[in-house]
Amino acid sequence: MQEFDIPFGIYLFYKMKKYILDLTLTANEHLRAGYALLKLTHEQPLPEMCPGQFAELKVEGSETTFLRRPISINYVDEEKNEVWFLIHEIGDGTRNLGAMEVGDKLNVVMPLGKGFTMPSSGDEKVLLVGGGVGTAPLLFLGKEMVKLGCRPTFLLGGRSAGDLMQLDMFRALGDVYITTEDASEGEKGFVTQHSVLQREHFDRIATCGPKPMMVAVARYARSKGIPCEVSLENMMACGVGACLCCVENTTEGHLCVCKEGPVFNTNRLLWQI
Amino acid sequence: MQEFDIPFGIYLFYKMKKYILDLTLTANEHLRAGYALLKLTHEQPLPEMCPGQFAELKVEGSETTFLRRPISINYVDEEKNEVWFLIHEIGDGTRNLGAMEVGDKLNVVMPLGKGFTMPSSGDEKVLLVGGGVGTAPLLFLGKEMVKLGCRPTFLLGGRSAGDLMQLDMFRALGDVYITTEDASEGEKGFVTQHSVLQREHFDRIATCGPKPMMVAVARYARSKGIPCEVSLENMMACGVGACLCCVENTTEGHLCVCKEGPVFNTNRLLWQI
Amino acid sequence: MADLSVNIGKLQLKNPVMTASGTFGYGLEFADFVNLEDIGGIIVKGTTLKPREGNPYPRMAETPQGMLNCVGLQNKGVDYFCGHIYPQIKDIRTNMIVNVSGSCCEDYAECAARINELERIPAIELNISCPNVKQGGMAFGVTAEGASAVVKAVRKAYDKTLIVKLSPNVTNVADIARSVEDAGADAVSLINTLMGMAIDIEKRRPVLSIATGGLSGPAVKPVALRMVWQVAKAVKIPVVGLGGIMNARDAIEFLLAGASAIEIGTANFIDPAVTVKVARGIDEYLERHGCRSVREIIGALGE
Amino acid sequence: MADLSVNIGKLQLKNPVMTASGTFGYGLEFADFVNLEDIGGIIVKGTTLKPREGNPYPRMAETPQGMLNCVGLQNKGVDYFCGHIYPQIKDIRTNMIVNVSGSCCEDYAECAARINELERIPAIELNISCPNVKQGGMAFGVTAEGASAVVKAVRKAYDKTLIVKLSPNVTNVADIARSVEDAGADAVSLINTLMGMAIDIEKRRPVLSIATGGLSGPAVKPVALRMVWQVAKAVKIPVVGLGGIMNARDAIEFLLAGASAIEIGTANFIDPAVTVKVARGIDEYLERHGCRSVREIIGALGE
Ligand SMILES: Cc1cc2nc3c(=O)[nH]c(=O)nc-3n(C[C@H](O)[C@H](O)[C@H](O)COP(=O)(O)OP(=O)(O)OC[C@H]3O[C@@H](n4cnc5c(N)ncnc54)[C@H](O)[C@@H]3O)c2cc1C
Ligand SMILES: Cc1cc2nc3c(=O)[nH]c(=O)nc-3n(C[C@H](O)[C@H](O)[C@H](O)COP(=O)(O)OP(=O)(O)OC[C@H]3O[C@@H](n4cnc5c(N)ncnc54)[C@H](O)[C@@H]3O)c2cc1C
Ligand SMILES: Cc1cc2nc3c(=O)[nH]c(=O)nc-3n(C[C@H](O)[C@H](O)[C@H](O)COP(=O)(O)O)c2cc1C
Ligand SMILES: Cc1cc2nc3c(=O)[nH]c(=O)nc-3n(C[C@H](O)[C@H](O)[C@H](O)COP(=O)(O)O)c2cc1C
Ligand code: FES
Ligand code: FES
Repeated sequence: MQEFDIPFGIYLFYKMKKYILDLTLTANEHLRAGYALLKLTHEQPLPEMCPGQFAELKVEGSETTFLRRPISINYVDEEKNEVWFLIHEIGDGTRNLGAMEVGDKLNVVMPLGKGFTMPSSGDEKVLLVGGGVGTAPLLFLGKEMVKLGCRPTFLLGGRSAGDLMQLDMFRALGDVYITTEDASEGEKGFVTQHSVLQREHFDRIATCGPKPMMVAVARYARSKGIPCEVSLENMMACGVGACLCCVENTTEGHLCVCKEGPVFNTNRLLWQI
Repeated sequence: MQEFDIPFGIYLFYKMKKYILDLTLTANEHLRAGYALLKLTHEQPLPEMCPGQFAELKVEGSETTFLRRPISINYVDEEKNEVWFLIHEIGDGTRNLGAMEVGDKLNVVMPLGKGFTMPSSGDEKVLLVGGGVGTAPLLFLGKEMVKLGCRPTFLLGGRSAGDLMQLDMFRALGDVYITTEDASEGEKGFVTQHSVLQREHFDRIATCGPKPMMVAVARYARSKGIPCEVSLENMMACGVGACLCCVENTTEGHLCVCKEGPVFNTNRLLWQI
Repeated sequence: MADLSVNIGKLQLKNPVMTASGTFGYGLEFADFVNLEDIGGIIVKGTTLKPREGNPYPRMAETPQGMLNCVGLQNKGVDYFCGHIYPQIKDIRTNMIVNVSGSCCEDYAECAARINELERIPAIELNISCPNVKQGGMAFGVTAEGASAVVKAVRKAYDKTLIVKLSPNVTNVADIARSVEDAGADAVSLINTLMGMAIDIEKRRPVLSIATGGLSGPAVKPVALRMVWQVAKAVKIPVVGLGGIMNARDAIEFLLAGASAIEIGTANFIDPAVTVKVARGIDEYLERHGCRSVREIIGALGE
Repeated sequence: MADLSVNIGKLQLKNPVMTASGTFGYGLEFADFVNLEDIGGIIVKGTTLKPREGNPYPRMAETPQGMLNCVGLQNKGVDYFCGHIYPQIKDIRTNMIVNVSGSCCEDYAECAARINELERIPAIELNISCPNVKQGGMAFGVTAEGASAVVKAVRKAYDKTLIVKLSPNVTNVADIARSVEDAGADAVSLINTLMGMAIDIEKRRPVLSIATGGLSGPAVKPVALRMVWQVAKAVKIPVVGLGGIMNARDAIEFLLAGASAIEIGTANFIDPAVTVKVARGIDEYLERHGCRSVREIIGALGE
């Protein structure tokens, strides 16, 4: 009964069950000004989640925040039964989330959406390109790839060295290349200008970050004929494909980012690549 | 220019200036379940306030509380530059106020309204009758009366002993008589049944509490020909006499409780006394 | 447990809680969160005769205690519904109701006729009030004549329970309710969204792709409640109340105002399990007030 | 500092921020909180030819991000205003504007005629949209004919700036705006309150004494903004925008939508000093966007 015959081209991602959970904050680390890393746990084992999926967070105590806020799954620590969210505080909702204190409860709906395609073998060379808070889902993605026997390559960009977060964790998973606009770390420029793109060959690219960055990455991937997936942002209301608010223009028409995405193969998008 | 020619019979109470202040919480004492005593201070000397006046408190962090909440001035501690509010937590607004923590800011507009008439000499025998959270303004009133050389008599009622708050402070100001419905403290019954009313004569009565109590007190006062003032509650929006939402039926027509009151001589009210 | 069942025309609901069209998908999207069979009725997405792509992105803006949407009736059309969706939802043991939209009387009638053939769809809700489509949609809903014409056309083609959903963007909603009652509606539901707008002051342009959208959520509740109260006094057919219902208290306000059932829309986005909580909360209220049946409180408003 | 001055008919405002009638008393109530002369215009309480006691208590209910009121135009009448209030407010160096209400064209006209004689009152705002009085009030505001009739009658009796305040409780607000423009209004202001209701489910009766009341505050802002945008496109006379403005951002949305000035109502209850903060915030926005004058952003909405 709960199975969907792909209406609107929407399909269930691994038919994963979604939950409404009251999580408890175990740590709130301010990685840099305006960024909070929330670590949360639950008395029950957390549900299975896939890299690229997201959660809808209920913001408490903000008079101006009415809807839930979609936030990517940054990391899952199975041992500690923790899920992490990396929050960029850009408005009232994210600021309230960033102000949470250890022991506070957070109501989340998760896991939502369709994540990244996982490599079919440990031999695949995968490039994960992130910018700004868009690096968040790539950490979890990298971790799961390592589990499959891959050693992912990360290419992370920022305006300056201070913008880059969780570098130690990325470095533990694979090779990390960096670009900064002010040359304060790694190569100077944008991610698509990094020399590793000339030097090495990749079988698959996954990217998340500001749209101009993702477009540039997609353009590179297309020029090389490499399959490329991007994680899109969008204004969401329901997060479960019910309201049709969060559409992206695709080759199949309007598709919901929350359900058919947030991860899309760039071939399906009508971007000017 | 700022003087009012008694439009709607409204006049300024001692022409006192009103302020918008960001106060800082110095203590939150939970006197009993569901009641919080907030003590607040300010870097500047607090403005002059009169007993019976109230403040409009801005509730932060409550999604369901839109308007300010009117709360009586419970006490003023000049030495510590503190103003106290005694909060009965009956809804979202008061619950959020009751949950404030030391150091938190509270935005208040005060002092508002017209307070109690003060005795004209120290010889006047004044009876202050309170019930429930209605005892709140009587503490400040008693204190100011003592300053004028009076020794007020307090008659405080509750369902049971645990309902009575700040008794030590009341006792330091004057004689305290108590009724409880379950006879757990003082005489059994309602305040108007207390024997002191038969034994002693009073020149003036001030009362605040549930309306049935205030009506009974007013009836007693009328039967004895004693001037009686009551402090009324009402749903308020502006708190400054601008919106005309908070009217009471009086011999002069609809009067705003926030500006012409909250304290009224019962002679002016159209109550069925 | 009190008796929560109510009737809307020939439709029997196990409880007065339904879901509002466009906010609950086809129900299936919420199957992980609630037992769908515990809901009195599920009103599925707006369906039109022909497929529609809806409006361009952005389609949503958050507002104080509410949201604007201009989805614009995106759907794959009634044929796709009958062929692909219906088989998936027909065995859900609650009332599966289809919200029907159109841009002319013929389209409405033909779409309704197609759904009339579906055995397990006991009712349709006629959306004559969508503010987000250029042609038709709301145009029918804002005049008594327009509303009457479309209801008459559909009534001829549809013989099960016909609920007509009214627009709040009118001077006199009671007049329109009376006209659809006269035209043969079995019930009315209201309100659809209030037409609103939001502007991005940095970009200096409307937030929504088509400038305006429909406002829903708690912000509209006072207006919705007033209209339900006015309409319940004006018509004899049952009234279904909605607009900003977030909890049992809100739902009971609508029942007291005269609604025989209620719908929950935007609240599903805030709490995907809200529907069953509201049904439970109504039950608790009835118990507390010593009512045996929810029908005792419908329209039971004192002065 | 940018040039914040705007004109509404012959009226010159030092900045586009005014206060909404019924929410700012006669201005004096707020003199402790703001320098009244820093406000572009102060629109005082609704005034009628004869004194009115208004509606019984309760007159107010809080709603999600808004409030309902049914004050019902309590005021001591125009004679009292002229004799007792006017002398106290006439020397406040800003535009003191009187909001005029009535229950028939003659009353409106006579009331306006009396105020026409007051030298220091440069404008009136004609309230044809109050939802809280039985006779007249909103009745005039909901049809183009009614609105036109009362504006024509007042226009004959009043020769200074005539602002007509429109009701949002209508199907087509642009039609009504056009009809009052044709009837001689110098400007329109909108919106007045949306008619709403609240119910006390424990007492099972309406919260407000007359059951319904007018909704104001942030909840109505999306609807107000949409209507201001529609009206600004429909008429040539200046539009004054209001409804739920809480801060400079909200105010700028209305200016971009086409309002030449704005009014602040309910927000004064939340922050009695909000008016001057909004004026300052508009100035900051203009500076940040390199605008020399606020007039550059009026109606400057891209697609
Ligand atoms: C699938 C998905 C995953 C996301 N993952 C993360 C994450 O891991 N970490 C993180 O910090 N953020 C993430 N975001 C973005 C995050 O949801 C928004 O930043 C957040 O909703 C803003 O809420 P706010 O109340 O703080 O800001 P608001 O006050 O609502 O808005 C501030 C500004 O941001 C814009 N904005 C608001 N919401 C969005 C949105 N959903 N998409 C694009 N712009 C928006 C507004 O237009 C406004 O200009 C994700 C978004 C999506 C859709
Ligand atoms: C002049 C004045 C002085 C006051 N002094 C005090 C005080 O010192 N301490 C104290 O605890 N309370 C005092 N109150 C009452 C206090 O303002 C209300 O209890 C408070 O506004 C309730 O807010 P809430 O959000 O907690 O409850 P809500 O959720 O708003 O309401 C809960 C219930 O209380 C009722 N209610 C809400 N506000 C009022 C009101 N103003 N009057 C009567 N009933 C109301 C509602 O109808 C509802 O049934 C005073 C009221 C006035 C007018
Ligand atoms: C995203 C969204 C989509 C909607 N789509 C439809 C629709 O297709 N047909 C319809 O009749 N109403 C539609 N509505 C209106 C709702 O069914 C409901 O009338 C309105 O949202 C008010 O109820 P609420 O405040 O509980 O959400 C939609 C509302 C939203 C928020
Ligand atoms: C308590 C109250 C009293 C009001 N009285 C009047 C009035 O006398 N005349 C009038 O034209 N509008 C009156 N209004 C409507 C406001 O002027 C304004 O149009 C409305 O509140 C919307 O603006 P806001 O959301 O900024 O408050 C009143 C509003 C409130 C809240
Ligand atoms: S947010 Fe509702 S469909 Fe995507
Ligand atoms: S609350 Fe506004 S006049 Fe009293």
